[in-house]
Amino acid sequence: MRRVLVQAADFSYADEMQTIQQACPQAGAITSFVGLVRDQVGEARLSQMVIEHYPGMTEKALHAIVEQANVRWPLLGVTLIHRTGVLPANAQIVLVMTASLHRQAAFDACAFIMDYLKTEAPFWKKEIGEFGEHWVEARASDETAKQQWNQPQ
Amino acid sequence: MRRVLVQAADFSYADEMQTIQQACPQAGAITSFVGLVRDQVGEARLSQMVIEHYPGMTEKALHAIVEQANVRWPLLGVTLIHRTGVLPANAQIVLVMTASLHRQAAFDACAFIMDYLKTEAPFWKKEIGEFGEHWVEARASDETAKQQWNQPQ
Amino acid sequence: MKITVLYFARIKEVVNYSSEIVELPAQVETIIALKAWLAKRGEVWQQLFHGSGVVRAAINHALVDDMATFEEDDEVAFFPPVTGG
Amino acid sequence: MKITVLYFARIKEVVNYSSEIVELPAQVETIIALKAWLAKRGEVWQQLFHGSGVVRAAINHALVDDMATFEEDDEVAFFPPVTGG
Repeated sequence: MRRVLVQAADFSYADEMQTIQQACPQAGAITSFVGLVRDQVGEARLSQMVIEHYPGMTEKALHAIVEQANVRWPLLGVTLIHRTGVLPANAQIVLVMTASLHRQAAFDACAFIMDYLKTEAPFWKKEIGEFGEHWVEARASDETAKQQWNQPQ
Repeated sequence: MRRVLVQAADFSYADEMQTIQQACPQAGAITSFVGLVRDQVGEARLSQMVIEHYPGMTEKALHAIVEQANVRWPLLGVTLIHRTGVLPANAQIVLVMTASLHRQAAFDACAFIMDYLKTEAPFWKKEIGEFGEHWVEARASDETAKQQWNQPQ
Repeated sequence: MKITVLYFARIKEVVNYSSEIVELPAQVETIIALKAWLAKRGEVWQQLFHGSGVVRAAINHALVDDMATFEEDDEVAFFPPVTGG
Repeated sequence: MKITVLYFARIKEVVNYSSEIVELPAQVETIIALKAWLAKRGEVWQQLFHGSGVVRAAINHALVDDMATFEEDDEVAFFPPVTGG
């Protein structure tokens, strides 16, 4: 089971968990990640986050990342949902769920998908708040995190 | 926020996600793990899993593991729920949720808690199915996984 | 000295006890001495503590190794390696 | 040759275009040549492509580096390092 969605609407954590559990009755382990809009940037209050993306490329990039994860680990199911548009503070941005027989594959694949998404999927965040508005800068640590998957284990 | 429960009742993934999100408005990342009763053992169908534990010690062990995770990583919240008693195939066994500002701490703390729980918390599983019944054997790989947290990073 | 001994999981089924209060001779005050003392109860106990299976121990809810010592009224538990999660 | 060029995020705001169709001279067929050609449009474009900020490129939805080549009717996109998740 592979479920990849790019959408403005919020996702239901409970529904997605039920979907992946029902699709993967052999799963012994499901790891999930939820990325959220923080309500502060430093000391200043954030009111909104705008997420822009590159329609067409985004979907291809996400499918390619999920495909790589499936090649690397014995996954029974993957769900990947990323929201776009204008989101309020504390809103959910991204959901990754990986189901496997055992926990190690589920944990590693979930972290891998997030590390690649952070550096290869064409999304851009703008933060709006007491500080005015600014585009979020890419973090060098995200590139480093991705590189670590290419080192000999 | 720390929420540690040992209970026979099932847990609601949605409720727990809402609880940790509301308790940690600054969280940018929440990693979760759900352990499930597999419906097969090898080729044979599993009908029930019985989880025995050591009341009193179990709670202490789980709190100690969560405390260690809090010392190692800047966590905003942790939820840890483990069920006991008789569970059917596909039932949820364990839930770990870790909330942090950034994803690396949330991922590492969640995996750490599971690795320590697997080797230090006094739970024992018995599988019942077409194959008869047997106690689950401890896996050497779980001990190895725990040891890796003690190596220099 | 008098202590409480608990047994869990496969070990509980093997010895057919879940808990008991035992009165120990003076020199039995470590886990390893307690194992040796219990092993003398018969074939099943001998197999359990001197066989190939791993038996873990806790004193008052804390995991301990064979050389750990306990005191009057302590709670000692024996169980197989844990398999939760 | 004729290609479509897209701009995203901060870059879209700086150049004030989200997309355009451009007719290129024959020798402009790599990302680096396209950057140099666009940079000649003026100060803002010069700053964008020859300043200190990183500009990433994609051809037909695939991330590419500066030496990548494109063809007639391809879709080329310029954007800052991505920040999703």
